[in-house]
Amino acid sequence: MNVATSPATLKAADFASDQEVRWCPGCGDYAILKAMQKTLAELGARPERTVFVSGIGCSSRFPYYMATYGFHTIHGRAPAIATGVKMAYPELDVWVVTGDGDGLSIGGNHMLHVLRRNVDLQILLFNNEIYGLTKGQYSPTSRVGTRSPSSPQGSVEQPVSPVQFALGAGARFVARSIDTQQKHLMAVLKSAQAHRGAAFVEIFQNCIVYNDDVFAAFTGRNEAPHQQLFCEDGKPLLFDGGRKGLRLNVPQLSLETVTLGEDGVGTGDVLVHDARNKTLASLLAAMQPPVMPVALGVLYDSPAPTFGRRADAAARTPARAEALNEILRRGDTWTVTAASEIA
Amino acid sequence: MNVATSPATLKAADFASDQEVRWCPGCGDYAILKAMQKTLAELGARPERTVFVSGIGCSSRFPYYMATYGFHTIHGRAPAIATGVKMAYPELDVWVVTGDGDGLSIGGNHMLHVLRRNVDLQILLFNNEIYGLTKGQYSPTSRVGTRSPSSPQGSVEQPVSPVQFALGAGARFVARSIDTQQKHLMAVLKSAQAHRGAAFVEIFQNCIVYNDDVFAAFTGRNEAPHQQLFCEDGKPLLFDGGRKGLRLNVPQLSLETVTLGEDGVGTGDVLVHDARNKTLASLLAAMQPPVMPVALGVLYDSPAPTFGRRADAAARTPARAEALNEILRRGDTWTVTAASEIA
Amino acid sequence: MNTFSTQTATPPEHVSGRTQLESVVVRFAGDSGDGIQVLGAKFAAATALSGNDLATFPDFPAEIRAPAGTTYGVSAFQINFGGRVIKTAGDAPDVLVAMNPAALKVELPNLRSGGQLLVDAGSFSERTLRKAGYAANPLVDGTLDAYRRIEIDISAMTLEAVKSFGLSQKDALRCKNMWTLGLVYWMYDRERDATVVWLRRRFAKQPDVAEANVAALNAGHAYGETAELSGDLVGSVLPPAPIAPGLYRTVTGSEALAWGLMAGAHLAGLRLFFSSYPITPASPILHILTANRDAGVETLQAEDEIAAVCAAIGGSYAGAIGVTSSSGPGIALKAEAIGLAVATELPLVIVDTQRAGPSTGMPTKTEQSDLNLAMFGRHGESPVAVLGARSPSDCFDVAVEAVRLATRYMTPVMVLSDGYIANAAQPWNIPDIAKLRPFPVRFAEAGGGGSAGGGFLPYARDPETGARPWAPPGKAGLEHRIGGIEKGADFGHISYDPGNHQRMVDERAGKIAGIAEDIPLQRPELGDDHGALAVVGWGSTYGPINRAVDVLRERGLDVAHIHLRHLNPVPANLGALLAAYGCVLVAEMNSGQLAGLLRSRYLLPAEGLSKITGQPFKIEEIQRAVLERLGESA
Amino acid sequence: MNTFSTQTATPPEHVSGRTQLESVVVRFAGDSGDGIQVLGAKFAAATALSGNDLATFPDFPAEIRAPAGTTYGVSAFQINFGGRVIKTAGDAPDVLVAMNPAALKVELPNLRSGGQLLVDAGSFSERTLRKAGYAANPLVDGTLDAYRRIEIDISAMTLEAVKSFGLSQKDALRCKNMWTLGLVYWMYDRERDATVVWLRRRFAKQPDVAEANVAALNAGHAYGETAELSGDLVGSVLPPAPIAPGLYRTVTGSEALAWGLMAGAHLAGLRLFFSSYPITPASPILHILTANRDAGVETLQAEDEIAAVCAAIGGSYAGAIGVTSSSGPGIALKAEAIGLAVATELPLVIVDTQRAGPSTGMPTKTEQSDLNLAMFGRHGESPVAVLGARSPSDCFDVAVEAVRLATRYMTPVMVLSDGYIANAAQPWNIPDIAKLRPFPVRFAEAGGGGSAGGGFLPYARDPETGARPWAPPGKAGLEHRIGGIEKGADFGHISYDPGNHQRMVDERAGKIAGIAEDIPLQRPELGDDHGALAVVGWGSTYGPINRAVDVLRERGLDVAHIHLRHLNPVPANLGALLAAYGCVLVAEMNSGQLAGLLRSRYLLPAEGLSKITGQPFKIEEIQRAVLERLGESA
Ligand SMILES: Cc1ncc(C[n+]2csc(CCOP(=O)(O)OP(=O)(O)O)c2C)c(N)n1
Ligand SMILES: Cc1ncc(C[n+]2csc(CCOP(=O)(O)OP(=O)(O)O)c2C)c(N)n1
Ligand code: SF4
Ligand code: SF4
Ligand SMILES: [Mg+2]
Ligand SMILES: [Mg+2]
Repeated sequence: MNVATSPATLKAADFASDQEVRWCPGCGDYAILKAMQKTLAELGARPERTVFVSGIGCSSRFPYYMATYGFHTIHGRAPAIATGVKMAYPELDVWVVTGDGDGLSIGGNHMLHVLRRNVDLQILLFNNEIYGLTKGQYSPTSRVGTRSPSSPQGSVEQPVSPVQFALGAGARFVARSIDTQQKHLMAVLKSAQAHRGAAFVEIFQNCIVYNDDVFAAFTGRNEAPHQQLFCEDGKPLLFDGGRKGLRLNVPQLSLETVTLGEDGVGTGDVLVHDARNKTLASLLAAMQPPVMPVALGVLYDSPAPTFGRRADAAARTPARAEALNEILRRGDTWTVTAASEIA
Repeated sequence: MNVATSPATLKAADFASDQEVRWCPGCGDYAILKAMQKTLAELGARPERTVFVSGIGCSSRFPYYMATYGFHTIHGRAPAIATGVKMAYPELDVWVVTGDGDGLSIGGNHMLHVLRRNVDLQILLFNNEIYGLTKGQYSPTSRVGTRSPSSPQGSVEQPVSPVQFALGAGARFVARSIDTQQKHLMAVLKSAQAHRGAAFVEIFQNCIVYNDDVFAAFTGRNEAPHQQLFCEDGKPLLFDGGRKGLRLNVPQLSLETVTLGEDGVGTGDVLVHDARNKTLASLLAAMQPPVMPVALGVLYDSPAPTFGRRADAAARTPARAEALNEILRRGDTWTVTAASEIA
Repeated sequence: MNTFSTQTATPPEHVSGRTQLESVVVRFAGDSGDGIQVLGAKFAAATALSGNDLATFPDFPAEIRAPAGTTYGVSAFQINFGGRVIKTAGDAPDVLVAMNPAALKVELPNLRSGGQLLVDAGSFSERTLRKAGYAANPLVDGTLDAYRRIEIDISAMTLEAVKSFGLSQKDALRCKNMWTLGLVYWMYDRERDATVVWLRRRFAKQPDVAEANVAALNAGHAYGETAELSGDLVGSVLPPAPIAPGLYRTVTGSEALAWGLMAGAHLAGLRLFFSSYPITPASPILHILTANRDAGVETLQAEDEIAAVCAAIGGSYAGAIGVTSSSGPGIALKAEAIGLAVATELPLVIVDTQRAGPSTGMPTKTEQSDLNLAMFGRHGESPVAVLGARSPSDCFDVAVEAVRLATRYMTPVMVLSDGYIANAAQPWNIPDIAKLRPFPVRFAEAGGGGSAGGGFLPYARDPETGARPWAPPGKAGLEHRIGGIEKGADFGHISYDPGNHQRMVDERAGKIAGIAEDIPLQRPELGDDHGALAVVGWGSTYGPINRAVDVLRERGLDVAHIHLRHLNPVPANLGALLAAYGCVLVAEMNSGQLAGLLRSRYLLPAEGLSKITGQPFKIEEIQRAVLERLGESA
Repeated sequence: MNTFSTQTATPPEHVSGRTQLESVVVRFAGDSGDGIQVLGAKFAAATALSGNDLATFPDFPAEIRAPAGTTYGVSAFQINFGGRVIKTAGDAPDVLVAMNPAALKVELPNLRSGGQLLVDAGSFSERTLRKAGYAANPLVDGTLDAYRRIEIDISAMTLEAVKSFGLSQKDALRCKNMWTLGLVYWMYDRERDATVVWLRRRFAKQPDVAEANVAALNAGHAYGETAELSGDLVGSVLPPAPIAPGLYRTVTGSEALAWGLMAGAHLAGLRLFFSSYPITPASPILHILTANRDAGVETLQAEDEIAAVCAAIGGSYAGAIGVTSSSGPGIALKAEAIGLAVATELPLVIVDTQRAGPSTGMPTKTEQSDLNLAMFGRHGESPVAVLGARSPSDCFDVAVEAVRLATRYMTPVMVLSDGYIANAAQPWNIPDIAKLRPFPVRFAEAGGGGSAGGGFLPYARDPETGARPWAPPGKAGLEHRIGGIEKGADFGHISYDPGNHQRMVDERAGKIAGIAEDIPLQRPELGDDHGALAVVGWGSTYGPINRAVDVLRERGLDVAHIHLRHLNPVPANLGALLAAYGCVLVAEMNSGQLAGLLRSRYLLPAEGLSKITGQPFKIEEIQRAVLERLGESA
């Protein structure tokens, strides 16, 4: 929507670029794209102030389909490039789109440091537990036993958990959602955008071609209700339509599920979510089906000073000649007069 | 000690190479070197089976001073190179020596993945919270406000905690010790060596030139007793000569210190260390003086299958010609006879 | 010359029976989902079995699975086969098989005018035409008048053929490629048996799918035999090509390269440690070697390219032959670590399957633009050996040579392949590994050569090769420390001595230069060792250059073809050889990188013939360039 | 010629008063802990103030703080100053000041025979001699007979001078360097005032330390005036050098480069975004710019070199001038990302402060071996502009030019400095920034040049420069997407079209080549534009080459000096110019990298004069090489 001015209110469609979307039919990325376009519209975001920075991967094609500014960079480096964009132009709203390979394999170091520094970005990691673009090799998030062209007998590497990694790296905002659950995803995207500092969002994304239904254990029509727990700050940690909840097992220092009404368990026994408690966030992040439900929503949100938003506007405006002249003349100087010249 | 055979029992001195040690006088690295040489001697290690792989940094000069095999590689890559060494030759006892810059700045990604894969290595991170070799810039572990050539007004970046990062990355063994506390350091090095899989050890190391006394708050003669807590599996988490201990604050889901005898607190109220409990490890890792003591010793030790130790010896011996001929002839083949030749 | 190469669109009078052809270029094109690559691969296999020589060129779309019917979703497979030795996949196709409008739209421009066109008319609808960007239907608006075309509703025919198996419409249509294959088999008189066997093995778990495909295959074949067809469709027999006797298979460059590395390790008496990070078009080498982990191979899918090369260096340090593999972007990332292998003088093989750059460029397209990177892409003075592979099967020999040089000279060796030969297939006379010349590695021994008074000298050089001893951990008495800091000669301790640095720099350079004495002198592939003009090439341009020079020589022109395998160092006689030609034309899929090296080294006015489109050279492009230089008319 | 340069060891007869010298080379050497670098820097400052021209060469040890008294812990500082324009820090010192046995051991070989030696006899003990590796005491065993030496127990003198301030023995001895400075000030008749002011500022927090140092300085000076000394010690006055009038300061290459980047950003009307990862010897640029974050500069100490260059690219994308800086190992790591800047055509400046390689090499030693890396160290066809700085002060002008080219041509520009000029200091005629020619950047405007019917064309090129429009985020109507995949001309959408790829490759190359029209023609620094021999150089070899050619021309030889600032592209007339000399000798601290480029480009038999020892060329080495070529005797 390249018009010379940006109308006050824009519709989701106004955030769609003129480029034909080229993901495989049925790819979870389509749903995320739609959710993002609707979210920006509802947030009243301005396309000229919004930038999407991505690495390389199917997921990283994302910026081409947004009618905002976009930078499809190189594999794994989006967090570093986005850090430069944000530091040089803090007023921009910068979104990083990456994948489990882009963000946690080759890009793991930049992910660690962008979170540690708490640069004010939204970082969306599309986790399909596979290298999609390169035709389906297992990734650092693939579970043990994943059969792929590079693991014909099944992968043997212990996968990393994106949210646990983010917490270990010092992230101050960690959330999780699912590609096709538009309402929930949009809510998560909005809280991420509202958070000042690095907001890390893991989105479970189905790769229909190379890793179809890998999340079925908790996204399946039948499983979903029993296997998804939505965390809301200040609300009890309930799931399964409120029938079940989480309780702290003090001696084990672990979480356990309880059924309300059964052997005297009441709402009072159920843990209440505290988005500022990192220990709770870690415990929620570690839950895995079928034993425990998958924790979705904002697991952790504890703002801290952000990086790169310079208080002094000095660095924000080009230097004046006087300032530079002054700097060059600090310290010992001396004057040579024509007298001291020799023919 | 280049002799053609390796005597049954070796003394610490036998693990010292003929090279003059070139750290600054008073550097904490000397103490770690001594502790390592004594540890290997006490373990009855064999120099020809022992390899030290390091990156670049003052700490990474370590291999030159050991009379074992040694590889001083490039900045940040020691974990990756050591992974190749171990995979190609699993019988070797491989130690990685790195620094807070080498291992967590440029080398963060390899550190993440070597821990996630659980390669059977001992990884020693000498944390002096500074870039020593390059003359003292702040590092990813430098606390906020660190003045250095690259942060004249004091650093503003939120530091990363090596042990919390390691836990987030999926490490199965995480320990911590102090350069000059030889007895404790040696005990930690021994447990690390005993652990099968990646053993991550953070060693607080004093850089006398660029970051002197940065750990004084808990290593100082007076502070040490009150500010150091030694974790031992199965033992109560006591410190300050047993006068104080740790208790779980259930509502806060956090740790708090209690004084035995005061308002009815008895030994029974003190948490007992469970090295297999990751949540407890995270809580211990997060403790910081002066509010809480620093947790030392083995915070977490929960073995899991290691990577790269192939069951089948097949990959361990060069391929036979027959095997290769068979592989080349799989699938469709056809024979061209002299008949089908054309002059 | 054959009936297909007539320049007129008017069909020749009908000939009953089949005509004899020397060679034919057929291009199959359709939707990514149409199974074009399988169709092509099977036809190639059957064609090879029939005794023809052949070369193939799979042309993938960039997207994994572009929406059906889009032009950017078109997948193509070209094959050139015939009764003579085939060097390339051919220039313009003689026959185009288009499975949908998009395929026709994209591929028609490549078809020879007067060429033959086989289209699935059933796939042409209002909707699919629009998707392909056709305003009007090309089947009716005269667009195709310049071609001899056959329109068959292959979709309907296929559905009809398989309806008894009760597949879903979607699955049933998946058999279109087999129906088409059956028809093409009939056109060129191919055997179906191997394909039937393969189908039943492939779909062992879904017998009905297997049988449906078999039925489609047979139906397509039957259609050819029975249907009332214009003479144009009548296929042709091609005599077997003059091929050396032996056991053959088809092989892609990726397969040959992976197997060559395994063979090289075997000949050196070493285990192979292969470490890589996936990237197009290099990934298949990782896949193939991983599938062979039970044959002296250990593989690691590293977290990134830097870790991949570092792990490989660690593998070499520990006594295996460390190998890493990638394409341009990943090779660039390995530069610093390769420098470590140069400084520590450890063996290492780096395989670069080149693709179109710069940056991400065009990952599925081919190019030769990493030669300078291989030569100079490291800081400091860090020479390495560089080899280039000319064809799919040549990848095997080059990989073996790479392992030989890396272990004999204790140096990194860069192997340059590219996306074209990596995916292309070729018949290959399978070697007997037991008959290849071994080059066993001797590790350092305590008190052995590299020792002085008990002390081990990790940098004492072999007087003949200039290589330092290789002493993996494990041996008592050889404990030593190495690293990337400059080392004193012999003992290898850290040294900042000016004279020592100069000496070590010179010795590292001399070691690589010395390889020139250990490789064959350069001989022309075609033509005399002197003459009017020599076309010089390296890597995958071998086919088009060789064919072009062949044709030109048939026309009586004094042209030679010189093709380099060893790019650093080059054969000792290269300068003298090149000086013996009136004109030296260097054909490369880059801006003239080899030309620049030759000019610098020999002060020889080598001219570059450059093509940077992501596509291989056409024979005809090289011919034209040569004719221009010789002042002849095409 | 001066009394110091006599070739005999026998002292000249005593002359009362001071002799006139043209130039003197003094080398200070001592333990890392002795404060040698401060001593040298202060003497340089005072010397500059006296009106002499000068050049310095700080020679750091590799270790941070090697154990006291070890040879590898020796720190040295050399200064060449005099009454003529000084181009280098000099070859062999005329005067050596050795603060301990280790310093004597390491540095004595450099001292001219007959040169003057000043040693702290107080530092010579059984223990320190052993530490330095002396079997016998050189002060007594005749080792020093070939030199005119003065032995003073500087340690004792210093302790005596400061005892009233009650410092610890350790702190008191720290004043040795000031005592020595005082003595040397007296030798060359320098003013102490500025130093006293500096000491009091430096130790503001420890007044007694400040005063102790002042006392030591004065005591050393007094010693010179009063003590009974052999005439040899009697210093000498040097007349002021013929220097253009103006306001001066001493500047190191690192300072000049950092300030030049700031000035360049100012002239472009941009903010400077600098992102780097520490590495020797490049770190000072990061330190200096970080200290100036209040002057239009934003800096980031990145987690590694890849992040550093990527953040800089992000900064440029967002509308600042992005700059990154490193040395060889780090520059190699940036290769892939630089390719992204090439493909997306964003301005970027990459500063490579070269050091001795390969791999970790010798971090504190200098070299010019990254030229090939700068030219060719990326995958694919990815040309960038390359500049070389010749001296500390030249770093300023080169940095300004780098920003000009990067922004005007929307391209990465590689700036080559090295460890020698980065640390060396030189008097500098401070420019008035307000008087420099600005080159303001014009960002794209909605509906402006780059637009077609409302739609913005991010790849529509400026007809004059070939640059694409720069459209940082923030402007409505210019929203667009860029990336590393090949882009269609004009709209910049992803394109796999063969013709488009060839076009974009050609346009990117043409844009860089076109810079040749925008830079001055090449002129010789010395000599005529034709002649018997031209010594060609680039970067920090400027000093020794220029001085050598100067001397040779005084001897009447027809030699010229040509020094390149623009290495890619080179000035348009370079080929013709070089062709006008009988012999072209390219002096480089590498294996002949520029020589290779010139040979390839011009088919010109350029000869390389190569030195790869980690040390700068000596004037005399270049003279000898030229004389050999001209068949003259030295
Ligand atoms: C430097 C470099 N290395 C490797 C590649 C090849 N490559 C492209 S995307 C990718 C992984 C993609 O996986 P992920 O990040 O999970 O994205 P997805 O495709 O699954 O969405 C790889 C290995 C590359 N383009 N560049
Ligand atoms: C690729 C590369 N980048 C940067 C450097 C410079 N460098 C060497 S060591 C180092 C950091 C050292 O810090 P740390 O790892 O904490 O080790 P320490 O010296 O503190 O023991 C740096 C930045 C290098 N040698 N190579
Ligand atoms: S390969 Fe998977 S992730 Fe990539 S576009 Fe297709 S479905 Fe989506
Ligand atoms: S700089 Fe610091 S860490 Fe390095 S050797 Fe000196 S004291 Fe140790
Ligand atoms: Mg993925
Ligand atoms: Mg450190």
